[in-house]
Amino acid sequence: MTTAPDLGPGDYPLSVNRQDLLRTPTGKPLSALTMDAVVAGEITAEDLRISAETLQLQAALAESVHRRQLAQNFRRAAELTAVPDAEVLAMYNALRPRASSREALISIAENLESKYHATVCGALVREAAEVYERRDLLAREED
Amino acid sequence: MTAPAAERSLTLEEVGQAQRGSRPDEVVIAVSPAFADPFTKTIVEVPHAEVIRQILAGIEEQGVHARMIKVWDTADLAAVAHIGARLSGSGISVGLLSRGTTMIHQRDLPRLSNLELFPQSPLLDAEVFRLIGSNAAQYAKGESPAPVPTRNDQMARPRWQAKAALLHLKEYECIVAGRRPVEVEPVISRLS
Amino acid sequence: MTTTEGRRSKRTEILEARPVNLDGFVEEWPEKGLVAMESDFDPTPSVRVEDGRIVELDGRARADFDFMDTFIADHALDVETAEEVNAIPSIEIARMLVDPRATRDEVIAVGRGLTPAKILDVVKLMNVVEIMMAMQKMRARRTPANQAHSTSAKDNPIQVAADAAEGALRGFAELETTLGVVRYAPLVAIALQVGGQVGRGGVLTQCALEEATELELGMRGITAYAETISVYGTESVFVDGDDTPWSKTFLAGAYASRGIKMRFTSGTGSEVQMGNAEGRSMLYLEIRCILMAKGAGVQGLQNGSISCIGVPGAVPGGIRAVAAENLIASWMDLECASGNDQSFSHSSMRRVSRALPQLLPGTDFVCSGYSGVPNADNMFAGSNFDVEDYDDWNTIQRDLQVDGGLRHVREPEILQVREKAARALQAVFAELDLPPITDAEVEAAVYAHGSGDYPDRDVLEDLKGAQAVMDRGVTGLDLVKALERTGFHEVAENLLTVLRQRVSGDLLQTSAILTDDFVPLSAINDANDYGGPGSGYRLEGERWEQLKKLRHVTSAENPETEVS
Amino acid sequence: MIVVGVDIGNSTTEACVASVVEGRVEYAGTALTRTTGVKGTPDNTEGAVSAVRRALNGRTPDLVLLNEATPVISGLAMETISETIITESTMIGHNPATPGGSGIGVGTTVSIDALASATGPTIAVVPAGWDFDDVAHEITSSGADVVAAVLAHDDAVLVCNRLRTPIPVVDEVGAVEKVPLGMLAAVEVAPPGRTIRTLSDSYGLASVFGLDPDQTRQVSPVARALTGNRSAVVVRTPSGDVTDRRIPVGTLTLTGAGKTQRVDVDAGAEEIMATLARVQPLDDATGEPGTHVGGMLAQVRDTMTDVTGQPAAEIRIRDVLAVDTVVPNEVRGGLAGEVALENAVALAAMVRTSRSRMQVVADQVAEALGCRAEIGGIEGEMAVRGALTTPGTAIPIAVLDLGGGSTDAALLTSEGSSAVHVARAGELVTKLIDSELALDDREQAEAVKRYPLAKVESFFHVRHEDGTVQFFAEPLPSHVFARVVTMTPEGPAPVQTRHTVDHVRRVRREAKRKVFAVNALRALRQVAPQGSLRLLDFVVLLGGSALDFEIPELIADALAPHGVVCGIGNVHGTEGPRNAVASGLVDAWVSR
Repeated sequence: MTTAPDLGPGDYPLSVNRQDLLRTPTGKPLSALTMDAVVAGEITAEDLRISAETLQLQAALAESVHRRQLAQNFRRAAELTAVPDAEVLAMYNALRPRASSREALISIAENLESKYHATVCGALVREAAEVYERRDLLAREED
Repeated sequence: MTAPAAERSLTLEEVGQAQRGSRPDEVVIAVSPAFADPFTKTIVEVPHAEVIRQILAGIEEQGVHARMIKVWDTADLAAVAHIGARLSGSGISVGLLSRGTTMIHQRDLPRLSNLELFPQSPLLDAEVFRLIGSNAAQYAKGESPAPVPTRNDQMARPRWQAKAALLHLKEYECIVAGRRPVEVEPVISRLS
Repeated sequence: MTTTEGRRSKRTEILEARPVNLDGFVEEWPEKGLVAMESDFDPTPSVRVEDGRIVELDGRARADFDFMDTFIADHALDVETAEEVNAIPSIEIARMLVDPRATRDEVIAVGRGLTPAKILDVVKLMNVVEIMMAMQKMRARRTPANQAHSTSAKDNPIQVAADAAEGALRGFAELETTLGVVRYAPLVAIALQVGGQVGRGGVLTQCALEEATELELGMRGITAYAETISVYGTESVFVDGDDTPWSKTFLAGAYASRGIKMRFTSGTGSEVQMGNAEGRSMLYLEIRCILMAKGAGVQGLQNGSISCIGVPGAVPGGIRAVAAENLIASWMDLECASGNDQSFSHSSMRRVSRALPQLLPGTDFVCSGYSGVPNADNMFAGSNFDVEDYDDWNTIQRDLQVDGGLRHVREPEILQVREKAARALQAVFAELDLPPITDAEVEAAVYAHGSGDYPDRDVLEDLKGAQAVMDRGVTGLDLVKALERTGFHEVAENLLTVLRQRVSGDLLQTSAILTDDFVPLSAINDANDYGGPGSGYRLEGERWEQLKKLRHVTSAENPETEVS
Repeated sequence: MIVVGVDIGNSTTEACVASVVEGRVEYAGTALTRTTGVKGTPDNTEGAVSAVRRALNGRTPDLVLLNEATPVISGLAMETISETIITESTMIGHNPATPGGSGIGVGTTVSIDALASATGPTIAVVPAGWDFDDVAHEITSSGADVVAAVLAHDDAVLVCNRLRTPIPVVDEVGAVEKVPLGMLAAVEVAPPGRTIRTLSDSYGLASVFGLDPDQTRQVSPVARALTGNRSAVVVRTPSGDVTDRRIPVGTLTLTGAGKTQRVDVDAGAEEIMATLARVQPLDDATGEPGTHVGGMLAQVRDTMTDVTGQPAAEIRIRDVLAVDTVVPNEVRGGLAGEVALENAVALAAMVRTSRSRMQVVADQVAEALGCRAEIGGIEGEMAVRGALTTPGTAIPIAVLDLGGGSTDAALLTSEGSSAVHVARAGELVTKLIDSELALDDREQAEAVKRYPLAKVESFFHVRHEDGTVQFFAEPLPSHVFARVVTMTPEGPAPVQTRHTVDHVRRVRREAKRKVFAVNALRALRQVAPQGSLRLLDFVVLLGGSALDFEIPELIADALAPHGVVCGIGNVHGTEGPRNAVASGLVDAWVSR
């Protein structure tokens, strides 16, 4: 998913300089989000979310100003846009210390990778499983 | 006409390894490793002798029996109180840290939960300790005491936060890893 | 002559009675980590890279890494430059930080590869004035800003709305609330959002709660950002907080995936306060937090000891260490919301001196919570400054010609936005079928100081209403519609514009805020370009004219009158 | 076509959507919202529109039918009408939880620091600030013949346990410094689970203090006041006494049926309601100016003036409901915060006007929704019509609409219909529960009213008020441990009371019975043929309170002796007791 055009600091803010690139998850342009449209009931909460594509654009922007980790965070976020709220929270809770077995974490990673094509997130969870094992932070038998 | 407050000392005489009690009418008072020795008073200088005397009095006034243990291998209040609760015949305990922070716990609760917590040690005086003992005893009897009113003071942070941290560190120094809880007999002697 | 035992001089008695002597002070105990930043027990800097991997960090081999070491080595540090930059003498790096001729970008490039102990080694060479010099250059956003707490001891939504409006009008760029009774959150978060947008369109709001609810309110667009995501400097304390660097990193992604701005929170003293400092100094551990936040890819950090300020505040040099931790967050290219947000001292002189290292050079948010309500109503347990300090703050800004993010506003304007905020909230509540707000409550909101000045709410009905907000899935969009339908068109537009920002993600970039014209202002389009005298952010022009105004200034033209 | 029936009630507005094709009605959705403003005023538009919108769920309406709602406002007041006063500190009867020792001690009151010079049997009086160890030491070492003690602190058991011979000790006497010293006094403590026998008996007192018959008569109120206590102190002072006096709280003037009657509010509920029955139907009621009752009635009138624009002089109070209750109040002159159960009268009053402004509401609703809106009919008649759709009902039928603001009764016979409103109910029950249990917390009182009780016996089980036990897999939250709780849908919520489940339950049921059952009978009598309940066959309960877990049963119990079939309405066989008026409006329109 690295189809983002070459963006530089001059493109920021996208909401001012590059509205042409911005779409809601429902495919609407930013200019469609007007008060008239809201009053007419044409806008739903889904229209006010960020899309995976936009997060990739912001990742490219962050990268252009040498914020490598921030860009990586936006890439993980782009992947998570597809994951439902409750599932995101459940994954977060599973990552808490001594909350999950190694197998449980691996299966979360697999689910992220296969169901949501979330490879960056999947890698983070796999890495956690490895560190948790080494630092005795996997779920204990008696817990 | 009020009698002056008497000075008293507290020694905890070890009786033996702490056992699970069988009397349903007992409350266990569980104290942290540095309680009474080497520390002798709370963060606001309430003598430990007075703390224990008042908690015992609160329990006795309710017609309930008290037993005291010292926990050696942790100085975490929730852990101290929970160990006490699991050894208590009624399942009710009062857990105490040397600086005065106190908690009423119950056996079936998760360790990190509690019945009543008094986190602001600088605001606990003899009167509050009496009420804590009284409430613990009432829980043991299956009654529904009104929770002891908790106090709050925003300016406790600048005044006491660092001293509390220091006392906490000192208390940690007194931990004896692996040592089981010991039943102790509180001996309170009048000095004046 | 001999002195009489027990007798004290009158001067001693006067000094004893000074408020500063109500504060607590302790000796250092470096073995246990009760020391600000100068400790023989902190590790010596070192780094070794093999096969593109860090295999030694600050004297510890990879096999002995705890999870903080692992996370920092694998996520925060630039492996390519690590060995090279760590070899630069600390004094050189310290000089770069202070020297205006070394650009921010250059210093940041060096900083990307430094280990925690090396960073500590550098800042230990700097006194508090040098730290301020460096902060002036390293702050991410060129324009400094400020944040307010807007809470109510009774969780009264009308109070929160009115004080949020006043706060926004006075200049706060962000408003934060929290609750006494957590179930009240939906109503108070709505009040904060509506009031904030009345005071100044574009102000950003947040409601500090446990993660799930906080995230949910954010997802629905009732709040705009989040901040109370705590991280700690030792593995054991991190685990006691029921999190790990990986869980927090995942959470950071979750917030960004919903278009919600977010920053972490950490601060000196938290580890020693919890008894698990592992023998390291407070600042060393805080540096590990800062690098952890950077590695997680979160855009910013709230630090400056925060709720543990009583600990560094009690040891020698503690407030210097606090200034240093803010500097390091900025140096690591993070947005820094720099503390000054918790009750700190009984002494007004100490309260001010504690804030100078952030106020004078300017930070992204000088206070990460200036109490926009009387401290008695502050549900974050009180701030270093509150509403009663507004005029003092404005005067200090004017005296020193520094921008602390606030301005003096004349009373009629304040009364007007307070009334409008209360009226708008009244309309929204009626429209959303929430417990009614009476005209008497609106009237009280206009002239009130604290929660005691408002009629009591029917708490039972309010909590039912709050539950209904959650059950019915009320969103920020519903607030826009309700405001529009009830004739608060301008406020509705303001809120819609803030919500629309979420689609663009512009507020996710480092140090982003919204200007009065709703233009995102971040470290990208408002990058700090300080390069010595005459450069960078200067308090001048229209803004300086604003800050010259105080409540009472004698007119030069007609000295028998005052201008304000 | 899409027709929406809307019932604007005192607290809720219900909408019911129907699609009508060739006279066939198909119900397609309902919605409920809070009524905006006072029922029957233009402010209702907002709530009506939002209820209709929600019920429509996207459909476009052709016609909205509104009920002919008349403004109803209720007021509530409670007056304490008795007062217990202790003079000259003659007695202490506050029943501390843990007195010490048992038996009776008679002697002279002496301050603890003067024991050394005391002679004869002595009662030690211990002020605040004395430590229990010191008290015990002082009593033992003074050499005085201490036969009993009275303490300021909660130390009775502690002191007793430290004496060689236990003596009766009464503690927690807050104002112990007011105990007269040098007087003959008696302290009595009963063993646990018992009550005192001597000081609560007039002849017991006479024996202890050697009283003659005249004096015995004089102290009998003291004995009465101490009855049921586990401990007590009586001090013999020259003219000390306990009195129980009536507090004059004003009179109520009731006008109706061409008569005017005055009744003193402190005469009690029974007297007030009997007077009311003599002037039925009530034209107006006024309270004596300057009294609480007068103030309450005036306020109700003023509010009505504000919402209708009708001059205050034209507003009429059309119903009054009085209920006897008891309020635990601190005794004047008490030394230890003694509490006596004082009598009180709770009063609800209802105002209605003839001047409905529903046409304005209808016009505004029409404009907001872009469709026709008209007033469909009188709500009582519509309610009966809706109730008749309950399976198993037939004419003649009576309905009781147990609403938030009033209880309405209506009757439909083959000859026609009649309807009556009586004063509000639900809120009064909450108030009675709140004051009788001394909760001082409306939220808790409301919960007690709405949900069954239980006692949390451990973290894993509760005992419900009916004695059954329920277990939980997850531990219950710690703040409900060992408490009496209400079983709310969100889980157990604590009731801050030291009373038992049984006591709280009794108070709750009694409050509901006094208000709902009494009111139901009263309202039905007014619509029943010849005022006789026996001539009613079917009674259908409607409205929010018909959903209560025990009110229908309490009303059915009250009606059972009259041979009436009483049950909860089930409008259209599906809606339960809700939506009778709204769907009745649609039915009436179709059949027209």
